[in-house]
Amino acid sequence: MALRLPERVPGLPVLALVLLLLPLFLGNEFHLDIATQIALIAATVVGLNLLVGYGGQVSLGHAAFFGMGAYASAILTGTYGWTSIPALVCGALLVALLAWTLGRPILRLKGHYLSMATLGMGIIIAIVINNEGWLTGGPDGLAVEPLTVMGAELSIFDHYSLLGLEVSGALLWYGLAALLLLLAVWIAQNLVDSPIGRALRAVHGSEVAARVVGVDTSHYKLLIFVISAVYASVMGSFYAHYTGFITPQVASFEHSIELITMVVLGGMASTYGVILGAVLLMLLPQLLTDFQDYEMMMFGLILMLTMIFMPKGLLPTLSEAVRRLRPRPASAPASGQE
Amino acid sequence: MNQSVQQTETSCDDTARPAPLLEVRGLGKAFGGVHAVDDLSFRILPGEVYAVIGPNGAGKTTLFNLITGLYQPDQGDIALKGEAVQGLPPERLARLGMSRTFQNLQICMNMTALENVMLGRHLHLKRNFLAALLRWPSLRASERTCRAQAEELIRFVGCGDYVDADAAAMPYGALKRLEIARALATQPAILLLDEPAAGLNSTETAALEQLIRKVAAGGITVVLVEHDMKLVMSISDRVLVLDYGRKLAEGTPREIRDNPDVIAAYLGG
Amino acid sequence: MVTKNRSVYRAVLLILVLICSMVVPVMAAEPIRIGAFVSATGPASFLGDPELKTLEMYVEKINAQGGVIGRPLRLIHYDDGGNANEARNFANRLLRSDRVDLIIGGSTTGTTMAAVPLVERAGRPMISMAGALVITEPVRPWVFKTPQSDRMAAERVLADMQSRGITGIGLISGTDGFGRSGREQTLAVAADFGIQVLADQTYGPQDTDMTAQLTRIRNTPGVEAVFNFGFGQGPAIVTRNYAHLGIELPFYQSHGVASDRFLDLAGSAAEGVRLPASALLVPDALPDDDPQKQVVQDYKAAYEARWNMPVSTFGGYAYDALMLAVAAIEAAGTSEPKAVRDALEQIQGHVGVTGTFNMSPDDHNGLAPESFRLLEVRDGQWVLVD
Amino acid sequence: MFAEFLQYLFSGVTIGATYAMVALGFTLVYNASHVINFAQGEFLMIGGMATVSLLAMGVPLPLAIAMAVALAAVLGVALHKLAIAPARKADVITLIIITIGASIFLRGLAQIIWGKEFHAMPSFSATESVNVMGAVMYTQSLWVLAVAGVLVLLLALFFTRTLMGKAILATSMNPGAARLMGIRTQFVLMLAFMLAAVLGAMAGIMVAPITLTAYDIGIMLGLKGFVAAAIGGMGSGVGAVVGGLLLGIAEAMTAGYISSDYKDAVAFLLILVILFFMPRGLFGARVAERV
Repeated sequence: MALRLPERVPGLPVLALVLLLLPLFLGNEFHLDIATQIALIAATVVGLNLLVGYGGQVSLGHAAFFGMGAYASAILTGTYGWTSIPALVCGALLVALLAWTLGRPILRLKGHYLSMATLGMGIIIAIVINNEGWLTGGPDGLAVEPLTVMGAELSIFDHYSLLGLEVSGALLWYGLAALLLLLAVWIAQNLVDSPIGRALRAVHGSEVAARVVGVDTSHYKLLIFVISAVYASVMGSFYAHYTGFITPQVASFEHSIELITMVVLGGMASTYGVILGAVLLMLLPQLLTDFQDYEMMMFGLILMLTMIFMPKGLLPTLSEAVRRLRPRPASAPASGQE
Repeated sequence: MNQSVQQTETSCDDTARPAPLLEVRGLGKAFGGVHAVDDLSFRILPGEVYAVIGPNGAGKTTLFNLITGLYQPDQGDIALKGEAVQGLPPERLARLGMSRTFQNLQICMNMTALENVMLGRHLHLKRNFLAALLRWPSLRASERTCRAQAEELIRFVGCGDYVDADAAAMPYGALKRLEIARALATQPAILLLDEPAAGLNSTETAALEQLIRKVAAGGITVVLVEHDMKLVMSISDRVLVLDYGRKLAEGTPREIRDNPDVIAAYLGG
Repeated sequence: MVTKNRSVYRAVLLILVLICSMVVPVMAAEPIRIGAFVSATGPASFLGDPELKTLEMYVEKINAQGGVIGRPLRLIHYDDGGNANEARNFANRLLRSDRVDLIIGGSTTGTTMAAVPLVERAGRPMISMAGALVITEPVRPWVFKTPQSDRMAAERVLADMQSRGITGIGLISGTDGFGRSGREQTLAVAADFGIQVLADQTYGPQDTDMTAQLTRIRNTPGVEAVFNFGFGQGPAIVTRNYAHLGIELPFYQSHGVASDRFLDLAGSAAEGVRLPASALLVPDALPDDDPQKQVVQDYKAAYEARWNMPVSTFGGYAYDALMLAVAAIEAAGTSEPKAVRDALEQIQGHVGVTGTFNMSPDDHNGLAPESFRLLEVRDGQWVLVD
Repeated sequence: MFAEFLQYLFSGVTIGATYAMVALGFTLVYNASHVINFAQGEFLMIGGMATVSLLAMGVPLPLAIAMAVALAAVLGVALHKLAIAPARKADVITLIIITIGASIFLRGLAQIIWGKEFHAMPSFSATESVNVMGAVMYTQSLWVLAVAGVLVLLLALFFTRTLMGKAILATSMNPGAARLMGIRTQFVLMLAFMLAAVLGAMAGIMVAPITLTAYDIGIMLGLKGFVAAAIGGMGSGVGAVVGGLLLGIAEAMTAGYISSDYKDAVAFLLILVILFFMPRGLFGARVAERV
């Protein structure tokens, strides 16, 4: 029987290789720092893509889950002296419970009403975080303890000896973030390739079709809503420990929009595409600093043009272009140069 | 044809006939005051090919949507294998052995042909969440089996060339058959086909006829809404004629062809 | 097909150009590298915009006059848009990629605090232009700030209320960092002045109408004065709503509105409003023997001539930050961070726009409460009350 | 007590009328193209900012308003022609991101042209406020209400009485059929964007004397307008007006009677509750799904 090789077989090792080699090309610790953050955010977006790209359910409030994870870790470790992992798990459980409770009524909605409801939910959570200063530190933010794993503290400022080598905490953190991203991708792809993932994609493709073959669509929508919320919560926790300081902006509407933009920009329902989306959107503010006053305008323009000319997102459009170039290598470059 | 079909051709008050697979009693559905389906009753027996015909707007698709749980009936009962099922959602009905296709294709265009049919196997697969998350070996084995069954079905409906094609890239006629393959993948007791021949050329229609015969021969009860009279008359055991949501006539193709009411309705009476 | 390919090609080109533009600036050994991250856009652009303008203008001026200790200044600045995480990233970029000698920023408490751990670790002095007490209390070795603390502002206002015999007030504040922190400080110290906060209302930074909150305050029995702690356009709207509702009670604002822009926005509604502010708003009203008079007049004249817009005290914070840095580098005779930090701590009697700075190892702000002048708006002008 | 209530009501109705105008803009564009135009708030900003800067140049108020509205209309058309039309086959969410990009672009542009400061616009009438049964009302509020009322009326007439209005409605219901009937759908779409821009700009100009105006004022007002449109039911004109007023009044009442801290949260809670019971908003079309 001719078993087609699933796409994930080459993808994951390539991503691993890129992540492994990347530190060699990074000029300084600042670049490493950005790379670490990108990896954490990319993992969040991979989770969001399960909901938006594969499930076809738009969420404009996902940063709220990210923020809840971040704040749960910050508060439980900082104020209550927990260690990192139980705090992270507790945050994720809390978020799962909330997503499960809210997801039921919200996911009955369709289209723009769903966007609206998720947006409202996100904003309410952000407002609570902003207002309850006694717990969250309010708009001025909250310092977060470094990550502790089994009594050992992982701080980006320290150096550690690993197998006899002196390794900076920043590099270790990068390694951790890279591992988390690989894990996030691996799990997401497992899910997509499973009967559950198929049911989920069918919800996007044709909800009636899914239902008449026996797929309990509301169950799967809820399931994936919770999963993507947990992704966000867990990454939010790591992110809080990594940056060492969080403000309510991590849970804000703007951040939600940023996350969904990464998904759409990179390419919905393309796991590697959304990672590319995260990379670009995180780098853009750094790249555009030279434009000074024109920065905001440039950002808007780039976003708009990319989506107009590549409505399917960067990676799907690029790979389609490559595929089209391949069979007729002689004629294609000519049309590309016009 | 098989035995049960022979029996239906005897009179209606025969108490010895087998229990109907699907029974509809006094079904009604109105949209904004217009009765799309009005006090409709009929029975479909196991193994027969049952066609529903009628002019446009006669309520055929509404009837299908009511039977398959996409619409809620305003009144009336529907029984599947003797069990009351009116108001149940489609996913519950699928568990009870009901499957269907659509007049306007409902194919998941974001998936391949194979995946669409594998989707049809949904109810028959292990759907353990952790197994899916971690991709356990048992899951991989069951996926392999599922893939093989789906390929088999795609070949059965005559779409063997398109196994790994993206659904979005397939021609219309192939998609219509793909939808049947997906419906068959659920291993239904009763299969409802909504205008399967619409948009097909005569060669394709002939192939479709063969396919429906093969399906029925496999013991699956087939209900179809169809405009192609030649097809209906040649494969149906019994025909139901709807007009303005009401039953105009019911009987064998021969009876229907000779029914004066039907002739009047069809010839602009 | 052709057009589609072309658009893909264009987009690829665009991305390539962007990536190439990330090439790290070439290291120049000679200039003293001053890094700045400010909130030049976003909800706190009220603060960041004049700050950045001031920094750009004075770095130019200083370089035209031969620089500091014989070396030119090089200003590397980023706009964090008021986002704490961006601020953290830009601070990190300044420290690790641009390798600056000293940092000026951020504009708000949130952006400052997000950068603090990195700055402390990297061991480079940072002079913040944000108000909250937490920035310099407890004292952190590398972190300094130029504005008076919000607690100081609250105390100044409450003291004035006390002197007028007021015992019960209504408080209204913004839900942004500035307003929240100010509200907390006010609530914390009010009792020290024998004042009860009877009504406590808030408004969002983007709100456009605060009539409801003010109506509620007005209808609270025992309220003898109203204090608004906020910055941006919010307080201007509050002031207009206040006048519009015809509330006759004394009305106080915080230093968050201390700019001539406030007078433009609030118009005649601002009449009678009192607030604590630095001398910058009333340069000509200062007595001639006031040491700040010359500094303040010069800054105001220079800023308004260069940018053709009214000065604000926020730009003054940046002026002070830069001048403190320059003074410290001159005193240290080097731009070596540790020496500059030590020199900053030793600064005494440095006359700035905001006040006279007397730094010490225990005080990284160095301002006395007297640096706040109490002003009142009369006939559309700032008038010195005491 | 009553005066207090009336005061909250005035404040709520004024801001609610603004939300309603923004929501109507959303509705117009949504009806014609099924796009949620997140740049709708920017037209509000452009209307206000352009008027302020024209006034500063000495242009008389009516002319300044006309020019600002014209500018917004041109930008509305440009938004459709340059950003929406080329991508009309894209996913709904892609179109949303395009409009978000457009709104960031317009904001960035406004920031360069007009700077980052807030600007005040003088009230249209000489007297600033009037006293009604113990509550005070801005005379400008009356302007807001009057203009909003007239615009709503004109829109209603336009859609029920004119051929062009009916063409827009037809296009919204069935673009394919409308095209067959000889309606130039692209032109209709362009018109919808233009009208939405004009509505937004008028709203921005009318409230500027009350709210002040700046390059980023469109973010929050635009968002609230979207909320109002969703409360009313996307695509329903009556819904947009009711939703806007409801939202404005709910906010003012919450700030007045419950908690100013959670005023915005209540607005969003309101929409969650409404959508929970009425998944298509108050006046949204309840159509059976066709399969």
